[in-house]
Amino acid sequence: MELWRRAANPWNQEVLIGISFDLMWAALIAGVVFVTGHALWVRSLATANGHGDDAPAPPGLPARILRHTFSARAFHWLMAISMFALLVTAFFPWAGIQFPWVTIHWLAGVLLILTVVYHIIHSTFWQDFWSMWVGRDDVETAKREVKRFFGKEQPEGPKAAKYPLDHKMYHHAIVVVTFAAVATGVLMMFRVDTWFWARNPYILSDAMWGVVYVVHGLSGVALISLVIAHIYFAIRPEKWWITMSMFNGFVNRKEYLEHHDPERWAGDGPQGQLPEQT
Amino acid sequence: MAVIRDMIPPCELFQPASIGDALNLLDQYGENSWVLAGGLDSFDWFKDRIKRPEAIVDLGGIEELSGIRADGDGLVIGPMTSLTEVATHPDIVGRFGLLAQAAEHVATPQIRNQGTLGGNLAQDTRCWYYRGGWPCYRAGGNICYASAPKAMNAEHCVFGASRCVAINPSDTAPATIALDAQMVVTNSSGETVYDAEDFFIGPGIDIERMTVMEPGDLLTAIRIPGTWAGADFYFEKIRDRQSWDFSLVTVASAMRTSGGTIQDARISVNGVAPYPMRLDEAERAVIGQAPTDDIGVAAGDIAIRRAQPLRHNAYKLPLMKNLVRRAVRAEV
Amino acid sequence: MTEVEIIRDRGPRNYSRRKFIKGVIAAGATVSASSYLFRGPGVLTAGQARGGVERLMTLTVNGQQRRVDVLPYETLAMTLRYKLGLTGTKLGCDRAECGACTVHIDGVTHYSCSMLTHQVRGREIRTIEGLESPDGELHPVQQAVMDEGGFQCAFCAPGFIMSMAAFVEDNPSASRAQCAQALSGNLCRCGDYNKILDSAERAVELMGQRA
Amino acid sequence: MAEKAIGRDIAPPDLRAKITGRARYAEDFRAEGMLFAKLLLSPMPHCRVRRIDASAALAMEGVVDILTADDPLMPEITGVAAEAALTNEPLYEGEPVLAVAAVDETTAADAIEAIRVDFEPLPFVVDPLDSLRPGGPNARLDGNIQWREGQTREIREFKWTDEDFDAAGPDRLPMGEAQVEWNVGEVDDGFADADLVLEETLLHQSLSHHPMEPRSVMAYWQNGKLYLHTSTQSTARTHAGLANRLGMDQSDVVLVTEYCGGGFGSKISGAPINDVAAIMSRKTGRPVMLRINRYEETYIGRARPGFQSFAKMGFRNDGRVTAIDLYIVQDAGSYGSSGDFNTAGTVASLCYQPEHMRFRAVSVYTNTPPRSAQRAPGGAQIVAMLEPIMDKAARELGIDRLDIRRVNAPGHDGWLGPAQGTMSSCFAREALDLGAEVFGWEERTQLSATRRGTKSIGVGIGISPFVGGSRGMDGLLVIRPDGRLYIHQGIGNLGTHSIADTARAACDVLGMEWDDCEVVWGDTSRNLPWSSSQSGSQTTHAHTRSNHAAALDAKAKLQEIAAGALGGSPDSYDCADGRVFQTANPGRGMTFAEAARRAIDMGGRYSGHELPDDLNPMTVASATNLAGEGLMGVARDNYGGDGSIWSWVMGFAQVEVDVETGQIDLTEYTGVTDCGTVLHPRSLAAQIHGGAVQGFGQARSQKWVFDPQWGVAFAKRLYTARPPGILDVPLRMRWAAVDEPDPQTPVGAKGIGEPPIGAGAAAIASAVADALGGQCLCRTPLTTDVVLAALTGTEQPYRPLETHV
Repeated sequence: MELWRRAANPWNQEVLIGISFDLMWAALIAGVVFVTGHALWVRSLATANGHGDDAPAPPGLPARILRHTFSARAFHWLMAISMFALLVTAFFPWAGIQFPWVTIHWLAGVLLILTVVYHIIHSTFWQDFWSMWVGRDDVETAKREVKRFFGKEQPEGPKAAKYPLDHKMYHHAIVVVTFAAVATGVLMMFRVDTWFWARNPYILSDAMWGVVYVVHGLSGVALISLVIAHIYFAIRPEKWWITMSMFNGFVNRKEYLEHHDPERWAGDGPQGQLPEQT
Repeated sequence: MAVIRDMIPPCELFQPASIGDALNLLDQYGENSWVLAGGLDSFDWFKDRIKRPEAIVDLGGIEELSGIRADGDGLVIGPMTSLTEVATHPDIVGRFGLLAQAAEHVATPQIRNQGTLGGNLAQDTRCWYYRGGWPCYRAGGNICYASAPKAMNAEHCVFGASRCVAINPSDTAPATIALDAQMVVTNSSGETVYDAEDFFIGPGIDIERMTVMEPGDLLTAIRIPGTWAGADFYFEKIRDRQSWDFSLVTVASAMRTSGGTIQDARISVNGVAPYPMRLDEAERAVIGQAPTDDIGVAAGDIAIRRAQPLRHNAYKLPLMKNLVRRAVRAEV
Repeated sequence: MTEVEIIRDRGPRNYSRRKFIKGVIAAGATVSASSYLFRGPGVLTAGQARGGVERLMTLTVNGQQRRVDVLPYETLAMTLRYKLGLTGTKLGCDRAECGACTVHIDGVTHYSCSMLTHQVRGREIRTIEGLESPDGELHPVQQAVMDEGGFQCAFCAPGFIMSMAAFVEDNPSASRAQCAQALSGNLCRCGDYNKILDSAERAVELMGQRA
Repeated sequence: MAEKAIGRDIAPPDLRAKITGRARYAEDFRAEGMLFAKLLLSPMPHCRVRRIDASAALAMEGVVDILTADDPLMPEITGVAAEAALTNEPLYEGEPVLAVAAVDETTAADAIEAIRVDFEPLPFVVDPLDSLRPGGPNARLDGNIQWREGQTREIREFKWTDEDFDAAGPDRLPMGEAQVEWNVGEVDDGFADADLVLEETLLHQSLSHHPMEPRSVMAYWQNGKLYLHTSTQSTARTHAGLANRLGMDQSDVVLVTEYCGGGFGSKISGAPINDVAAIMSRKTGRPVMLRINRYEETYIGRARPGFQSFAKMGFRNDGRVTAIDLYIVQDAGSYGSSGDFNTAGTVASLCYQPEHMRFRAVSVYTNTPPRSAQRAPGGAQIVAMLEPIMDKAARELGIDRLDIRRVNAPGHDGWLGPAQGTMSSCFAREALDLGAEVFGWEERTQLSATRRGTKSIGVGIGISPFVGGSRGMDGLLVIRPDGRLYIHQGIGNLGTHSIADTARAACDVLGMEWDDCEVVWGDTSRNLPWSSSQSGSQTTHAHTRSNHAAALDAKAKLQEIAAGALGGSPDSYDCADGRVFQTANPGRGMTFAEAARRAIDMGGRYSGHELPDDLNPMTVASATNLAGEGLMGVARDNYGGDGSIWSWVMGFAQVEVDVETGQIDLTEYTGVTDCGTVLHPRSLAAQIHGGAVQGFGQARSQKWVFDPQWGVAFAKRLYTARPPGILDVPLRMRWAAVDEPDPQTPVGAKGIGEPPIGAGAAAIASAVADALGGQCLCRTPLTTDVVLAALTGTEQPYRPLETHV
């Protein structure tokens, strides 16, 4: 399997021009293998795990706890749309399904950038910025999870705050990959005519462009795998309650207590605490 | 591409006698096969060693691919029919003179003697960056050199660019569009018929091809329906030299006039976009009108309305406009 | 200056002038039509694919049958010039852009640089060497060119004459303008078009006389 | 009495071979065991070879050897900006770096592909103005111009200042310090005197020669001698040059160049690439064919330098030019020291005889293919640029465009150049008048800018002088005992028929039938005399003289032999019809055959055993080889003369420009010449028309395009370079000659190769401007896009000084 595509530039120097088309298939296969593997693994452990839900409910806990505000959901879905548009416009032509994709791709890219910028600002100033970051507790949890995976009995760890560890890890991966895609994508915008500038392929040397294309390509195929994994988890029955919260914003009391530590996260209500009981 | 190699690299040559045999060979060799019609486009690629097929499939021995025969009130032309024959065949000259004129304007007598209608229709672009073997989009790379800020693009497109700004150089292509011709494309899984207009594609759809044909496909017939037989035709090709040169802009039109007004019209141009363009809006603007210079000017203005010239080719706008104008005015 | 390093797989050779002169005495100047242009069977490593063309073929050139070993990717101009010794057919561009290599295939003009020899199997090839009759009588077109003082550098002449011959044989009453159209696939860098057209007109006249 | 050969149409002696395919050009030769060489060319406009890995190529079966610039056998080429056949520092895309020899050409091509060369890119420039900017790139590591001072020549860095560029703005020529400047009078006084002053920014493209025959070469060695088959304009000069380059004795080199498939200045003294075949053959011990293809020919085949210019001209109300101020920035390409810019200044002064003139120029190296002389070097450019300005002046002054040329044209007392030199003769005004009559100037100018449908008619005129001769060459001929005259010509057979036409001077002196004369040329083993360099139209003048001188020598010897045998004084004998006889008693005499036999018996100077002492060594060697074979006539041209020799062509053109499409239809062309005595009407017509056709290409269609970002050429194929075809020229062209002999030369003939091209180019430029209602586009080529943009008021595709487009 080829990893890179190279070509002779007009001076007959060999330059990198991008990743190999094979990597797209590799990413697709990797995603599917992971999903299948995970599904089988989960099945084999069918009842091995599970948090107890016999902890008493705190007084005044409402029936539904707000997990994602409207703006957060709007962000998520806009981002999802742009991501799908980007992936479809990027990879369908590679797979042989031809259509005029360039304009849609860069417009979707612009949308993605806008949503990301919004998300950064929003999460910095209006949300608990650190809620998505891996903290000391998460490290502890991780250690236990790993040990448990290798068959060692472990005590129950602390329950998650708003986001469980796997969400945080996934988010970190997405952050890195999306930033790589966005940074290179912005540079690549100079290679298409937009309403604001005329294209100029010579702002970087062709060797530099090669790196840009490779990074963009790698982040693109990484997104294929990540998105597969994401969708897979979103549709798994035991995660359905989270998925639903991305539609309607709420988790119910049972799920809340089962998965979250009320001390660490009390919902995303207006005051950053549990809404008044009604 | 200054590392000159200039000898055709070793490869195999096949000369099948039937379409079936040809298709089998194309399937067998897949992307490593090359369909050879007249060869005038092909040999350049081979000698420059930019394209290096393993197997050349020469269609010259397939009789059913040559010749011109009547089909109802129209004609079926074999794609391997030479351009000379297309330009001189009495049925084409008499009833579909537009195609004859177009064929007559190709390159030189020797090229017309050997070049085929199918090859002329399916030929690749002449963008000199691409032909120089530069790794541009069309060559599988990720750059268009011809639209860079200082690029030499006087002969590139003013419409239809999508990253790539190359033009379709065929003289006969706009004539087939104006005549409502259909292209029969055959591969091992069967036959598909395309309207001429849909046969040619732009880089937005596939940046590496000029037509719908993919490896394994053969153009097996060009059907000219009777629709425009004996209509009024106009063909003009503008170029710097009166032989050899590819066109800067070409117009091909077919019209029917009665009672001093244009009843129906087809206007097509080439040399301005990555594909031969049918000018539907200009057609609508002239139908029902008298073929006057004013109407011609109006149609020309409509035709160039959405053009986006590059640094060196703004002249193609007045040129295209005037050619449309002349096509309309010729009806007087 | 950067030191240039040349990598070879063999040791550098030592040339003394004496040794060299010894070496070249054998290299004669005898003219030969043998082919060195294309690799022979010994060098061609790739085996012939099934169903591919047979290399050994018979060509009909200027009325003669010539047996010749032709590679699948060999152009007619190369076969004529380097295998059959017919060097009257010139290569000006090798890309169908100048017409110096024009020959007749079944009486029709073609650029021999831009067709494969295998494409003309079984067809009549005529080159500039085949215009003159065996007794030395010039073709009317050649005679016309003699009468009009011919070309300048004449590298393009064989191609022009072949185009002219094909045309006047079919059009014995052609006008000057029609001749120009017929010759528009041949390039003359000396720019001798006026005299070439004078010759063409003269050729039409001579054809008329012969008819 | 034999009819005089001079002035008659004849079939050139090589014609039958040319039209039957028997004429053998360099690539038509084969030798037993012949190898094929192929070149690897630089992919970059300027770079340095760091490393060559040829191991894979040399390991291939059938690959015999490699030749690089470092090969010890390669000749050392010294001198400022000298050009070797192979280089480790290519100065233009396409410059040959190495060659490989293999048993067949396909293997050689495969080997070239298998070679890995590591090139280090270096700064490059394709537009001279970019190189003149402060901090701008230089085409060479040591600078961008060739500085000359006395005998010294060196490469220097030469820059203008930011102020120079700022003052000019983007579309006018900045005029910083000049490399060359000369003045005649005081140009400001001239402008002060003027009633009309015109100023223009002008651009003339560079353009390739594109001879039909690429400079292929075949070489082999036999018994220590190098045999080389190549295409060259001048046999004698190439022979000397090749021996000199290779450090060999001229007698050890046999040059075979019977036919040259076009040169136009690009093959004057042989191509550097000849070294590759010669040395590769020497190295491998086998004959080597180096077939040059069209791409390679465009790269290594030379080109005319382009100009970016400023011209200011002052006129009095009667049209008289009071002053010319000319500034030329020449694109000198990568090698050579092309003097086009200097000649351009000289030609401008000659054409218009300005009362005051200032000439300034800089010649800047660029990383584009090497320049050399191309038919009327400098002359063709300057007339194509200035003639439309003369039209504009005539229009503004309300005088006829022919009259304004006539008012300014020189007579025999005309001057030229900074030294205000003189000419041997000048019939420029007579040629203008004759041209006006033949072309029908008065009637045709009535059609100026009138319309025929969508076509606007334009009528134009272009005057074009150029150097037409040199002096002091050698003539060598032998009357053999078969009674025939063998005229040996060291000149090349470049298609002008001069090998035959100049030989006719000898034929006529001896009163022979042309059919009894034989021309010997094209193979140095056949004993050829020294010749002119066959550039600048020297041949006709130089070699009618040298052959005349040799024939007079032979005639004197014939007279002496006859007088010695038959009595009387030599003066009382004359020659005609192959006999030398007593004038008073024509029956008393002897045949040339008999005289030849006697000459062999007498020996000494009669048979060539004693030679004049002012001959060139090449002539001496050839004459010595021929000694004893008959009666030898051998002499140097010592006729002398004052002033330089100039010929003229006045071009008259009519065009129809389609105002809707910009297409130019050239409907009429007439060329009228002053070239002294007409030697051969039909070949003169061929020169006038053929040169004009090249001029049409120069002014109208031919391209020379580079991508500025990569410095790589695009118009390197004929279909992209667009030299004119047979449909791009008038269906019938006319010509006429003043036919007044030059009084300073015995036959009266001057050369005529150069002037026709400028006449054609200037006439069409003038006619197109006329069709456009007097709009001067001030650039070449006037391609459809440029003309149409002017007609429709659309933005011009190129900026006024934008070059290589």
